[in-house]
Amino acid sequence: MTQPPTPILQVRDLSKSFAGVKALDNVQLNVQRGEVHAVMGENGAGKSTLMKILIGLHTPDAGEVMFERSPLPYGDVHEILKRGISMIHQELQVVPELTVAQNIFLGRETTGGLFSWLNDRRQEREAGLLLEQMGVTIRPGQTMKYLSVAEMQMVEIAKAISNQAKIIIMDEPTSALSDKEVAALFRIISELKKNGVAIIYISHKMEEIFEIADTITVLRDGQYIDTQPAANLNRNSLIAMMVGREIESLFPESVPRKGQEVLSVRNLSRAGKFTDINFTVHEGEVLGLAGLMGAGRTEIARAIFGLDELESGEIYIKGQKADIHSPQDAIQHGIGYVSEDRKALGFIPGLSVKHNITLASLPNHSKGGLIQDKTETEAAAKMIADLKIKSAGMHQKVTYLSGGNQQKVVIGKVLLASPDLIILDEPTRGIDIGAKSEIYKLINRLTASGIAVIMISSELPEIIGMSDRVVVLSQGRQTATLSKEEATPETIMAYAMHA
Amino acid sequence: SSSEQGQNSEGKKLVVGATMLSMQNEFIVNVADEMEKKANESNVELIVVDAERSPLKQVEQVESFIAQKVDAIILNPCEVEASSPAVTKAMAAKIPIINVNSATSAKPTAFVGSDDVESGRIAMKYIAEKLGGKGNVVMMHGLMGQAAQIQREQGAQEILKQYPNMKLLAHQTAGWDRAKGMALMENWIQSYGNQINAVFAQNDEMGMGAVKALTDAGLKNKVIVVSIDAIPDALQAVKKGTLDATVFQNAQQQGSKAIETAIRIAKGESYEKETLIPFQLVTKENLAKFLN
Amino acid sequence: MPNLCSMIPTQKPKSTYLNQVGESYKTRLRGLSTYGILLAFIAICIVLALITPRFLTISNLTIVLTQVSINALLAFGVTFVIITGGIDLSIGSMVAVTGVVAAMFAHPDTYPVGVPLLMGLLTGLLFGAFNGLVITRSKVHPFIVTLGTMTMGRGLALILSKGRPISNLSDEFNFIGGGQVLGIPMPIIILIVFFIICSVLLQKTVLGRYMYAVGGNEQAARASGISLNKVKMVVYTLCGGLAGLAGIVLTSRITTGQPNAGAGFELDAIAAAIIGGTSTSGGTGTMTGTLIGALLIGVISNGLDLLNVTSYYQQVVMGIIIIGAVVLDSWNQNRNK
Amino acid sequence: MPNLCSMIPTQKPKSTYLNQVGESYKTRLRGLSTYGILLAFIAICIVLALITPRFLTISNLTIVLTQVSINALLAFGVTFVIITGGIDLSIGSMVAVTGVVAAMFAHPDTYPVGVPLLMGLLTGLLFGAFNGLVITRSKVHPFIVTLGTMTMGRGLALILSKGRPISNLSDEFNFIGGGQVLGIPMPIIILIVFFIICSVLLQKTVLGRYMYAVGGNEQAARASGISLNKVKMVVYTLCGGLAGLAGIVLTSRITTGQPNAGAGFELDAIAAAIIGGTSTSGGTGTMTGTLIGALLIGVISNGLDLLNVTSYYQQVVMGIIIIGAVVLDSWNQNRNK
Ligand SMILES: Nc1ncnc2c1ncn2[C@@H]1O[C@H](COP(=O)(O)OP(=O)(O)OP(=O)(O)O)[C@@H](O)[C@H]1O
Ligand SMILES: Nc1ncnc2c1ncn2[C@@H]1O[C@H](COP(=O)(O)OP(=O)(O)OP(=O)(O)O)[C@@H](O)[C@H]1O
Ligand SMILES: [Mg+2]
Ligand SMILES: [Mg+2]
Repeated sequence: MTQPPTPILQVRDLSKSFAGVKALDNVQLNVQRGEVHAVMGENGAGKSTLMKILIGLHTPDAGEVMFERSPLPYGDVHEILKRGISMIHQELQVVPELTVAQNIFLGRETTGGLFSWLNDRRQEREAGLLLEQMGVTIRPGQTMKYLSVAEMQMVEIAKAISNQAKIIIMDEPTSALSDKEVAALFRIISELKKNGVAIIYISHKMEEIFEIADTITVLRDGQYIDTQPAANLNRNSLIAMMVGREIESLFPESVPRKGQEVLSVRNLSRAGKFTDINFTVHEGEVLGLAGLMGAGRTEIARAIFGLDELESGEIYIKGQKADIHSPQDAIQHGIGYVSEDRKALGFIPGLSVKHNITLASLPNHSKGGLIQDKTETEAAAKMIADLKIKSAGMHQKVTYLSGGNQQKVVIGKVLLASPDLIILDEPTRGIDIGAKSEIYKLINRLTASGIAVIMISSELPEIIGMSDRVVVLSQGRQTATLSKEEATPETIMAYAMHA
Repeated sequence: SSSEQGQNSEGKKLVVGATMLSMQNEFIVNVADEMEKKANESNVELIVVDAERSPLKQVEQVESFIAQKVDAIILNPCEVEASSPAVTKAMAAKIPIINVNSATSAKPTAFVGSDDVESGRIAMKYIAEKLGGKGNVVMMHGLMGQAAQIQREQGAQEILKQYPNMKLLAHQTAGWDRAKGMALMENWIQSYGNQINAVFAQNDEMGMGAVKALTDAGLKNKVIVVSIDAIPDALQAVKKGTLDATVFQNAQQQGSKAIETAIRIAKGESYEKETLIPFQLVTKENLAKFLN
Repeated sequence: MPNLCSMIPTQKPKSTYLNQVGESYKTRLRGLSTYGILLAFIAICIVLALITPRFLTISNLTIVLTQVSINALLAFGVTFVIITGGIDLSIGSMVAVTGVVAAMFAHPDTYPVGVPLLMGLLTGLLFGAFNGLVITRSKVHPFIVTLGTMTMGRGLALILSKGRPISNLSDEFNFIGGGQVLGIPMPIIILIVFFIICSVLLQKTVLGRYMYAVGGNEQAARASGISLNKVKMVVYTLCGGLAGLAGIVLTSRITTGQPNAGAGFELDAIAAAIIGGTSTSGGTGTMTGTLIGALLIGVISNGLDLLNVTSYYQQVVMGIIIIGAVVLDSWNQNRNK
Repeated sequence: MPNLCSMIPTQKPKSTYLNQVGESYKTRLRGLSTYGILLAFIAICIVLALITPRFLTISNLTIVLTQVSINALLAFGVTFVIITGGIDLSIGSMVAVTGVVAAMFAHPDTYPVGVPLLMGLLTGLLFGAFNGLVITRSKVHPFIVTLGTMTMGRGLALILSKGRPISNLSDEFNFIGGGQVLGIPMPIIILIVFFIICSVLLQKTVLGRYMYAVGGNEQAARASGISLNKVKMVVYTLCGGLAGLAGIVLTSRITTGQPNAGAGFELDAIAAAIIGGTSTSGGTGTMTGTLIGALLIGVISNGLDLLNVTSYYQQVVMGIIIIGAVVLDSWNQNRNK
């Protein structure tokens, strides 16, 4: 047997806690040059915490990290970046007011001249080349805040790559990407591998892991479980390691119960975003909205929910024409919206679980403007039980909840306003496999009780697994409306790319 | 004749610019009103601006008057030193400048007003006499570092030095403000209770605040309160006997004399280089003279 | 445009199983933020009581409370505003305008005492509503809007009063700030009543909840069907009303309507709110915290007078103690995090 | 599981292109934010020139510029601070302290003129560094820290000067604020020089870039290896240095070190920065915008004096015009969005 080469990165017995909570408990990790090393675990397993220690954003409480045989300069991001570790963060880390190029080179600006003036022009040229190599069309001089989330994510990837790093940490790089960008990223990864760069890869998307990972390390509740070559594992054995139990089928069986028409939209248009959109949703039905990134799905949802003004077209609710100019109007008309961006539009981080859940239906739990604490608590408690929201109690602030539970809080809030129609925009983004299957079960329970659901998702299996009908969009136009039988991955993709 | 009173040698209407210490101070407002009245009578255009207690602003306003080529400038200085550049600049531009109410270290063309140090002396002297040269006094300052605060304190200290048996128990700023004066007095009553024999407040506003606090605490009969400016409120209080004395500065005379002097200088007539308008102590005895 | 909030990383989502115990512990400690400043406040009181026996007397404490009342009323108002993520710099000027207006109607034998009260309050409410209107319509930052109305308000007070204090007010009117009921000065009674009203409004009503929501995450609040403009209109109007009340109490206490009253009050009120734990970025704060903040400032100022600290040094000491108290509080919170 | 990658289109969605055209157009218009306030400024100048012939004269414009210089210097400093997402309320007090310190060393025949200059600047830098130190170490909000040091600074100025203006300064020293070079007043020259220095610092250096990054997204800046504490220390120190310079110019201009100078200057300086497009939430702002903001305030104040508007009404008009200018600018921006 040949001795394996010394790992470029060795993590031994690393521990870290926050206010007495052990986020990491004696964790091990060995990363070799040129390998893709996946780190897996449920929401809150400690993956991001481990990575933040490696990049210097946190300092460990105990343990040892050796990078290229010398100890890591804990807590010194600048030095660590210089030594050759870079990271794509789970949360977008962009400066919205700066340009794409300025963001890419932030912290290691290109300077020149006697007084080392900034050289923005050269930065833009270099950034342009880099983005072109990655196969994305983003103008390097563009102000960051005008990019879509996916485009920002691509810029973050470009930033990490351009650092000439020896290790690149990718913490859920694809959660905001559609398949096209994912493919581009994977091309880049195999390119990097060839050059001996090690990748630490974190994702909740199983298919990705088995496609690119060489080695898999699993964490559970802050503890190190095991490290295995990817070839030794399959989907089910990996899930079992992560969750500590088996999850049988992801998409639960449901009996479609199509009832009365709930919503019907006619000729919806908004310049530059979408044109001539027509569809109908019925009680107890899941209507999927499929399309590539930027197809305009979120824009349609926002317009229906009154977050943006419509330019033309009509919305009918239960056959009646509805005038919707604000979310208030939409809620009154029985529409609920769970945004793809739950941090921005979903919850109030500083408010408790209870207060968030009742926020959209507060008038129903109050008399003469005074909140009836008992009614409110009962309503919240029922919703928490119904949705199986796990928290330290209903008074815990939502900030401290795991992503999946945050998502359930948002859904709970929307449900408590008793909508007839719920729009779920990317309901499982960034959510672990256990929570995902619970959300699918929840969708089925909603339809079973006669609620209509519109589901927007960039994950094809999800669209196909859950929808009764699928509307496909391409570049803001409706290219097809498919029945459950017609909705195969191939047809959806064909229509999504339809010019 | 009166119709040509306010014209310069070329027959154009005279323009006088005036920059006032603070148009939020009742006394200064009175002076400004008098000036306005007098200017109307004399058919002179008067531009009044408010320096808001800032010497910098005052210098800038005078610069602006110079740029506008007014015929004369009336300066109601914020500060002895800091307002001096205003005087120097006007003199350099050969525009007559008249100081009203208080002095600057730079010498203006003419001066109309009184010496603030004197008002402090008058007030403290009254206290000393009332107390028979013996007792405990507290003093309320205006905004620290301002000319009126410094000079009124100086006058008061001069008198205190002459009475070795009078003790300055405490002194503190209440920023010329009635509410602050009241709060300060309340706190002093807590600290010193019955030890206080007299209060000298550097203006009537603070004095009135002190009177209110003392009255509320039931101590007014035992404590003498004297302040400066003789605003209507203070005169009423003197009448009622709650305020023992205030010091009167003649706003009417200062205002009208300032305009008169300005016109005379602008027209090249002879004028008084210094018009001193004395302070007067106002007590119950001579109150009638000041109430109108 | 992508929503920028989404890029601002908030606290990491927590694992469900692991932290439940830890979380509730943390949550409890979080609640202690008010508690921390309360401790600082008590510490200062103890020190003062030890240094000077005059501090801890009923009469002195009554005076402190009376003196604090005006700043506290203003601070309550600005707490509402800051919780929604706004700011109001015009409260000092509102005190002047409302005081002058009230005084204009408060001369003896003219109107019944209700009239100056109503007029003062109404002026405050209108002024506040004007702030709210400009802020919600124009989308200009409240800092600049209320800085503008601060200047305007001061001018207005001077115009209305012609630059002179308005005195000779009726005894009934002067009772509001100077009278006593059962030996308790009226300002203290007003303070307590409005403390309760404001607390209830903030904690127990739909409106109060919406304030936290708007300040905590404006976009999410909007998506929950809350009208941002309505909530903002309400808080600025409320803040104006409380400033009107403070103006009336002040005018009545000094028995004069003063056009230059209240200058700089805005900073004291904002300081009280922030010391009491209201975050300038919105979404947090309580009336109890604000009350303690106002008391802290009031006690320090009273103590320095009692100790006869020279006025120059008073300012230095005041600055040090305020920063010190907040620094200690924040260290304490960080340690517990 | 179907292999999704095999289905991935090679053709890119067209909306990306579509977007770019729209976006770059938007970006360009965004740049006009400064332009909008410039238009408002020019409009006001034209109106003034039409109403009063005294406005558009070389001598008057020279005076306006001289008058604007102090506020502009302060506003430059606070622009750095606000861009990083902070605030500095202590600048008015710094003006007083530095002015007093400079005056203490500026008596004729004591030290060469360099000494008071250096001492004043140094005092400002130290004061600013102290602000920065407390803010970075304690994590207390800059609003409360600088509110504290504002009070402390005022006390310090009074202690140092014993509450009295310090006069009798040397002619060389008085030249800084009162002299002329080639007919141009020194304050204008200083203004121009420091406008250029500050602009270059902000736009052309790595440090300036870091300021934008820290204010735009603190976490992202940190994740890019930028030391937040260093950047914050620098901006508060810079702000202190510029306040020191303003203090020197002021002292020299009024030939006296005034312990109560500069009261309220902080609000004017912050107003200039915000009017000029610096967002209080950090991450945006330019020195050009701030300069226009300061000029706008200066021109209005000058114009109102020229038109002989009664001082009470001046305040009302000033408030209205400032809000008006910003409102117009923001409407203009919104319409173009
Ligand atoms: N608030 C916004 N301002 C400007 N452009 C936007 C905004 N939101 C989205 N866009 C752009 O509009 C287009 C449609 O975006 P939308 O979010 O509706 O797409 P989507 O189909 O939901 O895709 P995604 O999977 O990215 O959510 C995209 O190109 C996006 O960049
Ligand atoms: N700054 C922090 N303060 C307090 N607790 C934290 C902090 N950062 C992380 N935690 C806690 O540490 C634990 C691990 O979190 P971490 O973000 O590492 O999980 P993760 O595995 O990345 O989860 P996800 O898949 O949802 O991203 C969680 O319980 C989390 O709440
Ligand atoms: Mg994570
Ligand atoms: Mg979307």
